[in-house]
This record gives sequence, structure tokens and C-alpha cells, in this order.
Amino acid sequence: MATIQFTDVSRVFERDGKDFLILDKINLTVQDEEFVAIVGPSGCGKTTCMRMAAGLEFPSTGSVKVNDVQVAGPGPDRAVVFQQFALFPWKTVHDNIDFGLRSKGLAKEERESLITHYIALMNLKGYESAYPHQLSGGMQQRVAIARAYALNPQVLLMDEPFGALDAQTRVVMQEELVKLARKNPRTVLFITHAVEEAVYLADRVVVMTSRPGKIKEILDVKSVREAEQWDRNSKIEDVMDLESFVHLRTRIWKSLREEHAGTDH
Amino acid sequence: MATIQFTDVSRVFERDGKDFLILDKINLTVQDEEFVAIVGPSGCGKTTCMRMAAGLEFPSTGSVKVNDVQVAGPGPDRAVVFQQFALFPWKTVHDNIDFGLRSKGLAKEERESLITHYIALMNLKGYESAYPHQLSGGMQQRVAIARAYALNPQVLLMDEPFGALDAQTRVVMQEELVKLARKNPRTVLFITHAVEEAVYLADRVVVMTSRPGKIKEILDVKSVREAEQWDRNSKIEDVMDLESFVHLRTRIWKSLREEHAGTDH
Amino acid sequence: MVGLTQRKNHRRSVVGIATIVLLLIIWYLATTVTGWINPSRFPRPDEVLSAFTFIQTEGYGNGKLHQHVLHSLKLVAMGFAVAVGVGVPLGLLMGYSRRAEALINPAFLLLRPIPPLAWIPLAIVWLGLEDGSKILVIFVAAFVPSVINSYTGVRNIETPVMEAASMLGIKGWRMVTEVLLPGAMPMIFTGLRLSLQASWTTLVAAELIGALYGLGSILNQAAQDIFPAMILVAMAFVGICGASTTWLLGVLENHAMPWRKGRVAT
Amino acid sequence: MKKALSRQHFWSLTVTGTVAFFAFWYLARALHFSPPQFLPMPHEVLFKLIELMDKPFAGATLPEHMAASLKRFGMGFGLAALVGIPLGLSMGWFRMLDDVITPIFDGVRFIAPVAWVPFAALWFGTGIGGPTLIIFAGAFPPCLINAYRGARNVEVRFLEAASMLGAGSFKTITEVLFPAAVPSIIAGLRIGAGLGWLSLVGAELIVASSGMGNLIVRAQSALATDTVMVGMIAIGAIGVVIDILIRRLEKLLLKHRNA
Amino acid sequence: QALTPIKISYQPSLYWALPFHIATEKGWWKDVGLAPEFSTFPAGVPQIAASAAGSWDVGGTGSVPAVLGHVRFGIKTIGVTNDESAANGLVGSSKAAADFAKDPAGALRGKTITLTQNSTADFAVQACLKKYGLKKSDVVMKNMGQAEIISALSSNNSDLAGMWAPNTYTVEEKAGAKMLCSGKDSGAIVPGALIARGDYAKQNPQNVAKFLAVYLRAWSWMSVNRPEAIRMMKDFYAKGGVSISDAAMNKEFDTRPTFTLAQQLKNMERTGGAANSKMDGWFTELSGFMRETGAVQQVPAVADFVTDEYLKLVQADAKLRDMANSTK
Ligand SMILES: Nc1ncnc2c1ncn2[C@@H]1O[C@H](COP(=O)(O)OP(=O)(O)OP(=O)(O)O)[C@@H](O)[C@H]1O
Ligand SMILES: Nc1ncnc2c1ncn2[C@@H]1O[C@H](COP(=O)(O)OP(=O)(O)OP(=O)(O)O)[C@@H](O)[C@H]1O
Ligand SMILES: O=[N+]([O-])[O-]
Ligand SMILES: [Mg+2]
Ligand SMILES: [Mg+2]
Repeated sequence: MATIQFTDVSRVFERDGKDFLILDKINLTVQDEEFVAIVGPSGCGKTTCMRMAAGLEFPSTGSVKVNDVQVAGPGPDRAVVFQQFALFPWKTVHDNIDFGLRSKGLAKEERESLITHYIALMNLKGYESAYPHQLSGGMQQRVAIARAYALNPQVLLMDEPFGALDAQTRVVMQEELVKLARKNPRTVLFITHAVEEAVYLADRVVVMTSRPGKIKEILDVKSVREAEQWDRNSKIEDVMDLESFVHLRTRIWKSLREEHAGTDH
Repeated sequence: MATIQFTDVSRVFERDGKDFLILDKINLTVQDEEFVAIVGPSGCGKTTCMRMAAGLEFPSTGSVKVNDVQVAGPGPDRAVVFQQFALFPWKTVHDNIDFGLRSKGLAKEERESLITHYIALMNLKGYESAYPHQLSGGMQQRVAIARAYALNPQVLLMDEPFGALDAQTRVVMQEELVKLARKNPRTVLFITHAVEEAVYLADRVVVMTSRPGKIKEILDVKSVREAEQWDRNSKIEDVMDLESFVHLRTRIWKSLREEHAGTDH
Repeated sequence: MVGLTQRKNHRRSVVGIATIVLLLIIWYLATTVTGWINPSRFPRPDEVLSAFTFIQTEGYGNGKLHQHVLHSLKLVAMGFAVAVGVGVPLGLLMGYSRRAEALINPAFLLLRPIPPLAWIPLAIVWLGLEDGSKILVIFVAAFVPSVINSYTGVRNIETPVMEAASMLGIKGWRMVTEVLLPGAMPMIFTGLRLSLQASWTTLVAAELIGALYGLGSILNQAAQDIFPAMILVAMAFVGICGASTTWLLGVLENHAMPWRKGRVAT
Repeated sequence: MKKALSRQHFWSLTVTGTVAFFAFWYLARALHFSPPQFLPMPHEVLFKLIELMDKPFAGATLPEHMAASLKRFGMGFGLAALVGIPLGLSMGWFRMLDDVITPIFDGVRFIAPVAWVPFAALWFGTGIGGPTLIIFAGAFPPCLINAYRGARNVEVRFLEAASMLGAGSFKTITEVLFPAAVPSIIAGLRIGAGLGWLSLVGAELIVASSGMGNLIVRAQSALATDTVMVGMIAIGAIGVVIDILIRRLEKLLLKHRNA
Repeated sequence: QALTPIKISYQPSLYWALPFHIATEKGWWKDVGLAPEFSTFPAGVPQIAASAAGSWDVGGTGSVPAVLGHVRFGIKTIGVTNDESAANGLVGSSKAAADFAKDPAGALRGKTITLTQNSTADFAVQACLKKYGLKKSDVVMKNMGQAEIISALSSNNSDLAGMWAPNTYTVEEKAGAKMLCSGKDSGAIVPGALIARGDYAKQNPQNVAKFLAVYLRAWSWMSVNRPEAIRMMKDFYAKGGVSISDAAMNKEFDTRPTFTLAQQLKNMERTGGAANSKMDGWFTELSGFMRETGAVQQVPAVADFVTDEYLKLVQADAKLRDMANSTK
């Protein structure tokens, strides 16, 4: 059981001696094994939210709890997949995945079997001893996801994990994430700029306002998906033309465009 | 009058002593004031094509002509907008735009009036004396476009100009490019990974195969647009749900997915 | 997690000052009360203080402290200026033109690794015992970082920026002043800092060449007199001069690159 | 950016440059720029070098002098690297250590390694200790500064990834800071080796019986300018070789990273 | 019987250091049961500084560093290596020598003299200035090492210099310079000093005595074997990178008196408990000079550091005494 709970979270940043309110009274609960996506204009505080759940950043007021425990710092119970992958360039695929497992103090055998499992799951077989730069962007991202999943975390935090990929590779990754989420469900907080991606992946989509970041609306994709009987296994191009999908997508789009008009891009 | 003409263009790159065929017999003519977008899997040679038109790269066999003249080197008649903007970090917005104009030997007054014009057109008023790092990504990109347009080039070459922007800013930029193209039509070669973008912006979309890059198919968007009477001034979200748009988009998507399956992503 | 936190400057200087004060106390205790260190091998604070008073009031090595400091500042300034004046343009040239690089590199590679100290005999023979030979020795030391960093600076200008310049039709002198120089500027300043440090660390060697005044000559003289307290006084002033000239360079750097204002300094 | 020169073009220019350098040297003599005994000709220097390979000068042959210098250099430089790199990395991670050491360090780094000669004699005398201290004084600052800068410049995402993966201080320093700082550390080693090697001449002022520095000082006293130049060139050549070796090490360590 | 190690320091290519070389070549150290470990220094100052680190036990050096060594580190002067008054002095280029021949004082006044400060040569130069009625302030003195001075003198960047042998010979032979005024000419006696670390001497008086016996034996031997000694001298100088002519080497022998055991003791003989020996006089002069240059703050009492205690031990031990006087 793992939940993430933001209660009245505000965050103020100081810059040039002045205080800026970045996040304003965020209230959000991510349920156990729920997949929540956050979208919002650039600079609205999405990353800041995620970093607070990770324990890399702290609220100015309010509280962030994971499993009803106040977050005090990072830990392997909450695995993060960063936008730029953050693989260690000096470690092989195998050793990148192993790094976190060793920190958990697992025995060698157990570690090896976990690594083998996730390498197979992420379709990375044969690349165990490759270094990150020898992989394409999509493969690197799969390693980062394997590294996070292998920790067997209760919570997965993903910050625009596919932002740096080209559109085609991105789609492949989305599909793999959906497959993985089905086999190994986790509590996931997922940040993206791509509205289709949010609709395709998430159970709920949170739309944020521009600075100071507030929650503007929360859309329940899951109930639409279940009502309209989208096939959870289908590829994105099979669902993205469905009217219910297009409708949700466009609705979020417009909501975001309103916000965008307000910011100085 | 400006055309770009690729005739039987092939390009071989040497790496580790071995020759790799990157582009294989490309034949393409971009007509005067035509907007052509190129899409294709990563590494297929799109940038290489564009660099050959710019004179930053040369074909191994075949010829690249602009206005029926063989391209011998870069010049201000063919303005390039690079993916990473390539602004001069040590020059203000004003001076970045001015830099190329001074090369053309224009009088100060004339230059100032051009700069004022394009700064206004790109909605950058008030930022004349800002340095690039003080601007957001979208604003930097607008400066790069203003710099290219101000040269009054016959040809505009744009390599994933919006690739580094977030999805919302990107849409705003696309709309501004459409507006600009309407006011100041130019011969444009435009590279992108985003299929919607290609369909929204281009008169023709060229789909390339994965390595070695060949032209797979060329789609005539303009005739569809004119036949279906898309409003050229409309925002992308107004057209992107139209059936004809979705149809073209999905067609290109699938064509690319076939290529993608073939590459090791 | 310590490594992830932002460092605050005032906290830093408080700790810094505290550290130095603590060191002074340890020094005092070690050389006096406790007798851990024999003062003949490392002087006591009061000895250093009286050496300082001595050179201030009566003078040492042909002059008072300020005369020595001024003379050293002059030598360093000249050697540094010549090194930068020759080194930066040369580095820019070698960075920009592969031809120039191929042509100049052999001589540079042959001369570069020879220690400044090893130039002293030739410096004396060629330029005599006045400031010229001392400046030559400082020049030799300060020259190399200026060249290498300017060279690297040009080579590291991002390709798109260089391509943008050629796309805009920029050539010749405008290329040098408006693209290469500003583009390489951050690296050039790193080079200048290294050159300045090299100038100060070479001063002592340079002043082996029959100096009448100078902190280096004080160091040499005090070494000959086996006067460790005076050696420390001279070392301290070399440190102070080095740190303040570097600070000045930093101020210059901030003004030279307005486009980097508000960015994190390296 | 400028295109790379063809191999042929590159070598023709390089050879031209080399020839020009030596031509200038001969010309300087022909124009009486300097009295002959102070500017021996390249070939004279070459003959001297060959002669010194097996004929002792100042008590030892050239290779023996080199060996003596290299031994001292190895000690001083090895110590500088062994202390400087771990300390620099730790300063990059533990803020307190940084705050304490940086101000001390900033004060002493302008002091010439040769300025430590008197103290080196007082503390360590003639043994290996004295020269080691001086070479150490030359090589230590770049080793420390670059390891420190390398550690401070590690991209935050790697540090965040490490702490997210549950790594402690030791593991972070050895498995993240160190590998990430390798390029910077290597640059520091190169500069440090250069400075350490330069300090050698100073170090050998206190041990007069052997070494390249001693060779030069003795030759200078004997007015043997050709021998002085042989010494300068030999010092330079070893400096280049050391630099090449460190770059090899870098290639080895960075084999698996892209350029 | 195992040999006792003893650490001996000297400066290379100097006349007074030749006995160390000869004794080693001849294998005389083991005759007294010593196993010497040599260390060499380019000048007296680093040499005495290294005593603080215990780098050596006994040795030879210039008299100026000997005094400084006493003041700073309690080094004892236990004998004289040689009288090098003629070997230290003011050297001039050929042009300076010509001027000097006409009007010595005029040729020096207002000129720059390069010299190694706090050296025996400095001492001799000061005496020369006095002799010609000049004050220190009448000339400009630049402090440089001997190697730099040689470069400067031979490239005409310096006309006047304070130097010691064999550097004087090097510039005479290779740069046409001349000795203008030596310590001997100006009445300044410049002794060379045999020295021992204070605490070492106190704890190992017998070793110090043995050291002295071997050193004196070498002079005794050389006094009757000059041709062989010259051959060995050539080797020895070459080790320090010095190559001078046979004539110059012979001149070293001719102009630099050395002292037998008996002469040493006589030089150091004090009467009525006062520090009034010949040697006390030399070293008092020197100390006065050093006070003047500021190298020491007070004139040290000679009785505190010049001691014949160890020479007397040699005299008292029949075996050592015989050895010291042996010409074989
Ligand atoms: N350490 C900091 N100090 C000062 N301001 C900060 C800091 N971190 C973030 N901010 C500011 O907080 C705001 C929100 O940043 P955040 O990175 O959370 O935005 P985001 O929603 O993730 O944006 P994007 O979509 O561009 O990634 C920004 O305006 C940013 O400038
Ligand atoms: N200078 C070069 N030397 C060797 N190979 C090169 C060089 N430039 C490009 N290539 C190779 O040519 C191929 C095509 O590169 P290009 O940059 O044109 O691809 P692209 O279609 O623009 O890809 P992307 O969508 O990722 O930008 C790639 O495989 C690349 O590795
Ligand atoms: O021994 N001296 O250097 O005078
Ligand atoms: Mg973000
Ligand atoms: Mg490309």
C-alpha cells in the first residue's frame, strides 16, 4: 500500500532577495497503485511538486506525506525517473541497475536475478555490458526505468521521462510503460507536457495553473476509459483517434491554452 | 524567385575507417515560396540534407542547387534557424539581429527600421537590450527566427526549430510561423519530428526511410488543405480534430512507425 | 546530502575566518607553550610580527616593505601584460586557423615544457641584470596558460554559433572581434587567472637575477640569512598580493562579460 | 567551423614550422644576436646530448641525472595526487571541509614552490623529504583544485540519482563524484605534473649531487651553455613524455565514455 | 668489527673538500672504523639549514655559514679546512681590470658589484672596499648565486663580482676576467671551517676525532703526492661539473695554505682562558662583518663555538695522531 498526499502545500523561492510564491495551496492525494499525470504551463511548479514527493525539495508550508509519513529525504522506496535519464555514464547497463540494489544490501545472487528479470522485461537483453552512450535515447530511458523498477519502490516519480525523445521513440516508450504498469502496478506520479501522453497513460490528469501554481482541475480519465472500453493494451495510434480520447485531449488542451495566454512565454 | 533542387544526392560518411552511406539518391525540388517539411526516423539524414542546402556540408555525388546555382558555401541568401537557436550569447537581442544586417552593408537607419519591424513582428518589444540567457526558450527561438527573416533571405532553412520547446510554447511558435509565412512568404525547408507540426505548417511533407535515408513518399498537404478549406489562419487545435487532418496525420504516423520498427531505437 | 545544498557566502567567510584564527592559535600554542615545534624550524608568531615591524621600520634587503611590494607588483604586471599581450592573440590565431596551428605548434611544443627557472642563464645572458630578464622569466611562465586557454576557448565555441556566423556572412576582423574574442572570453579569463598565478609563483625565481628590491629578493635574502620569520612575512605578502590581483581580475572579468551577469561564476 | 586539414597539408605545415624554428635559431647566431658561447647551434646541442648519454657531467651521465630527478618527481607528484584527489573530492561533498580548507589553500597557492626550499631544508634536510615537499608544493594545488571543481561541477542529477538510489557518502564519493570528475582530475594531474616537474629544478637546489636541476646549475657555473641547453631540452622532453602518459591514462579511464 | 656510520656534508668541486674524495678513494675511513655517508650542497646556507633536520653530523663549509650555523643551530667549528683568503675576492671583467689598474677607487665607486651575500666572497669584497677607502654605500651590491654571477660576468652584463675559487678560475680562463683584490690582498683572513652538529659532537666525541684524523691525513698525504692529488682533483672537480686547467689546480695548491694537526692546535691555542687565539681573531672579524650585513643580530662569542676539544682528542690518541700526520 502506497499513497502520496499533498496537504495545503505551498512553496516560496527566494531570488535576488525577493520571495516568489511558486506553489499555492496544493491538495492532492494519489491513491495506491494509481497513475496520476500532471500537466501545466512551463514554470508552474510541476517539477517542484515531484521533487517534494522525492524528498529532494521541501514545502514552505503544508505537508507532503508518503504512506502517511512526512517525507524527510530521498530514499529507494520512492524511485525517481528524471527527465534527462541521469544514468551514470561511467557504468554499464548492468551496473547502473545494480547500483541501487547494492545500496539496499541485497545478496549478489538476488541482485543478479532481479537485474536479469528487468533487463528482459525492458527488452534490453544483450546490452548488459554496454555503456549508456552506446545506446539510443529510447534504450537509455528503458534502463532508467528498469533501474527505478528494480528497486521495487512503492512509489514511482517520473518527470517528463520522454521529453527528450523524438516523437516516434516516445510512442514506443509510452506503450512499454503501459505494458509494464499492467504487469507491475505501482503508485505513479507522472509529469508531462504532452497532453496525449497524459490521457493515454493516466488514471487521472491534474491540470495546473500558471504561476503561482494551483490545481485548476482534475480529470478522471479512468472512468472515461472504462466507460468507453478503450483497450488498455492498444497502441496509442489506435486510441488517439477515438472520439472520447480526442474530446478529453482537446478539453485539456484548451484549458492549458487559457493558462498559456496568461504567462510570458 | 528561389528554388532548392536536390538531384541524385548521395552522401557517404567515414567513421572508424569505414564508409557509411547516409543519404541515397535524394531527388527533391522545393518550389519558390513553397513550404516543405521533412519527417523521418532519427539518424536518417534530415539534418544532413538541410546542411547541404545551407552550404555547411556537401554531397558525395549528385548536386544541390539553389536558384539553379550549385551551392558552394553558406551565405546570407539562405538563412538557417538551428535547432539550438545558435544566438550569440554575448550579444543583445538587438545586436544579434543587427549582426547579419551589418554584413549586408546596409545603412544604420535602414538596419534600425528593419530591426524595429521584426522585433515588433515577433512580439519581442521591450527586450531589445536583453541578452539571450535572460529570455525563455520560446523567446530565444523568436529572436533566431527574427534574425533569419531580417536578412530577407530567399530561402529559409529550419532544423527542428521547436524541438527544444515545451508543447505549449511550441504551439504558439507554430502559429506565429504560420502568420509570418503568410505576411512574408518564403521558400522554406523545415525539419521536424512532430507529425502534427508538419501537417499544420507545410505545403508538402516528405517522409524519409531509415538509414540509408531515401525519400519514401511525398504527401501533398496543400491540395488537401485547399480542398477541405482549412482556415490557414486558424489555431492548430482548431484544425487538428478535423477528420482530413487526422487522416493525413495518422497516415504519416503509420508510415513512420514502419520505418521505426526497422531501426534499433 | 551535504553536497546537494546550496553554499552561502557569508557562512563561508565566517567559517573561513574562524579557521584562520584557529590556525593562528594552534601555531601559537605549538611553537610556544607546548613546545611541539622547535622555533628554529618554524618561527613563533611573535618572531614573525617583529620581522614584519623590522622590515617596515628599518628595512630589510635594501628597502622597506612597500618598496619591495611595489617593485614585485611592477615586475608581475609587466611579465603578465607581455604574456597576455602575446599569448591571447596567438592562442586565438591557433584556435581559428588550422594552418597557423600546424605552423606554430612545433615551436610551441618544443619551448613550452622548459621550466622558467631553466631560462635564467639565458635570460641573464640575453637581457642582463635589469628588469628585462626578470620579466622574460615571468613571461615564460605566464605565457603558456594564456595561449592554451585562448586556443581551447576558440575551439570550444559551439559549432552552431560558428556556423551561424558563417551563415550570416561574417569574416575577417569582425570574426575575430565579434565572435572569436567574446566566444572564447570565459576560457581566456580562466587562462588569465592561471597566468597571473604563474606570474606570482615565478617571481621568486625571477628575482634570483640580481634584484635589489622585491618580495622574491626578500625571500632569497631571508633564505640566505636563515631568517624563517622573514621568509614567512614575504610569503604572506606574496599571498596577499596574489589574492588581491586575482580579485581585481575577477572584477574586470565581471565587467568584461555583461552577458554572463547573474549566472553562476565558475 | 573550419574544416580539418588533410593529413598531407597538416604535415607539410608542421614540417615548415619546425624548419622555420631551427632556421630562426641559426639566423639568430648568424646575425650575432647573442655571443656564440651563449647560443650554441642546434647541432652542437645535439652532439652534446649524445656525448652526455654515456659521459658523466657533474658526477653522472644524462640518463642517471634523469633517473634521479624522476625518482624525486615520482615521490612528490605521487603524494600530491594521493592526497589532493581524495581531499578535493571530499571537499566537494562535505561542505564543512570545503569551508575550512579553501581559505587556507587560497592563501598559499600563490607562493612559489621554490619559496619552500628553506623550509624543506629545515624540516627534511637532504633526504628524499626535502625535494618531495617542493615538488609536492608545485603539484598539489592543481590536483586538489581540479578534483574539487570536478566534484562541485558534477551534474546535480547524478547526485540526486545516487541519493534516490540510497547511496551513502562513501559510495557517492567513490562511485559518483570520482568517475564524474575524472576529466577534470586528469586535467589537474596534467597541470600538476607540469608544475611539479618545473619545481624540480628548485628542489634540486637543496640536493646538489644529482638531477637535471643540478646539471643545469653546474653547467651554468662552468659556462657550458650547450650543456645547459641539453638540460633544458631533456627536462622539456621528459615533461612531454609525462604529459603523454597521463593522457594515455585518461584515454584508458574514459574509454567507455563518448567524447 | 662493524663500521660506525657517520654523515658527512660538503660542497662539491671545492679545494677544501678534496680530502673527503681522496680519503674515500684511498679507503681510509674504514681504518678508523667509520662508514661515511656523504651529502653535498651547492652553498653553505642550505647545508647548515639541513643540519636542523639531522641530515648530517660533521663536514666542511665556508666560515660565514659556520658562524651562521652556530647562531641558528648550535653548530660547532672544530678546525680549519684551509686558508682561502687568496681564493675569495673581487673579480673584474678585462675592461674593469684595466680601469682598476689605473685608479682602483675610481674604478669601483658608483659601480654595481654582483655577489653572493653572506658568503666568504662578500667578506673579502667588503675588506677590499675598505682597503680603497670606500664605504658600502659607495657601490651598488646585487645579491646573486655564483652560477648567475658567472653568466652575468661572462656575457658582459656585470663587470665586478664577488666570487670564490674555482669559479674565479672559470671566469679567468673562459671569460678573460681577473681577480682584482682578494681577501689576502686586503688583509681579510678567510678560513674554511670544519664543523660538527653540536649535539652530535657532544654525544660522539670519538667519532668526531676520527673524522678529523682522516681529514688531516689527506692533507698530509697531498703535501707529498701532488701529481697524484692533482689527478684525483681533476676527477673530483669534474664530478661537480668544473673543468679548469692544470695550472689553475696547481694554483689552488700554491695559494691556499692548509694546516697540520700541530698547526691547527697552535692556531687555536688560547692563553689565560681568554678567546685570544689566532683563529678567535679570524672568526671575530667575520662575525663583525655578519653583524654589519644584518645576517646576525648580535656578534656571537667565539668561545661558544670555536673549539679545539676534538683536535685535542686526536692529539691525545696515539693512533689517530699518527694517522693525521701520515703522508701515506
Ligand atoms: N532553487 C530554486 N530557486 C529559485 N527558484 C526556483 C528554484 N527551483 C525552481 N524555481 C522556480 O520555481 C518555478 C517552478 O519551477 P519548476 O521547475 O517546478 O517548474 P515546472 O512546472 O517543472 O516547469 P517546466 O515545465 O518548465 O519543467 C520556476 O519559476 C523556477 O524558476
Ligand atoms: N560528420 C559526420 N561524420 C560521420 N557521420 C556523420 C556526420 N554527420 C552525420 N553523420 C551520420 O549521418 C547520419 C545522419 O545524420 P543526420 O544528423 O543528418 O540525421 P537526422 O536525420 O538529422 O537525425 P535526427 O532526427 O536525430 O536529428 C547519422 O547516422 C550520423 O551519425
Ligand atoms: O660556503 N659558502 O657558501 O660560503
Ligand atoms: Mg519541470
Ligand atoms: Mg537532425
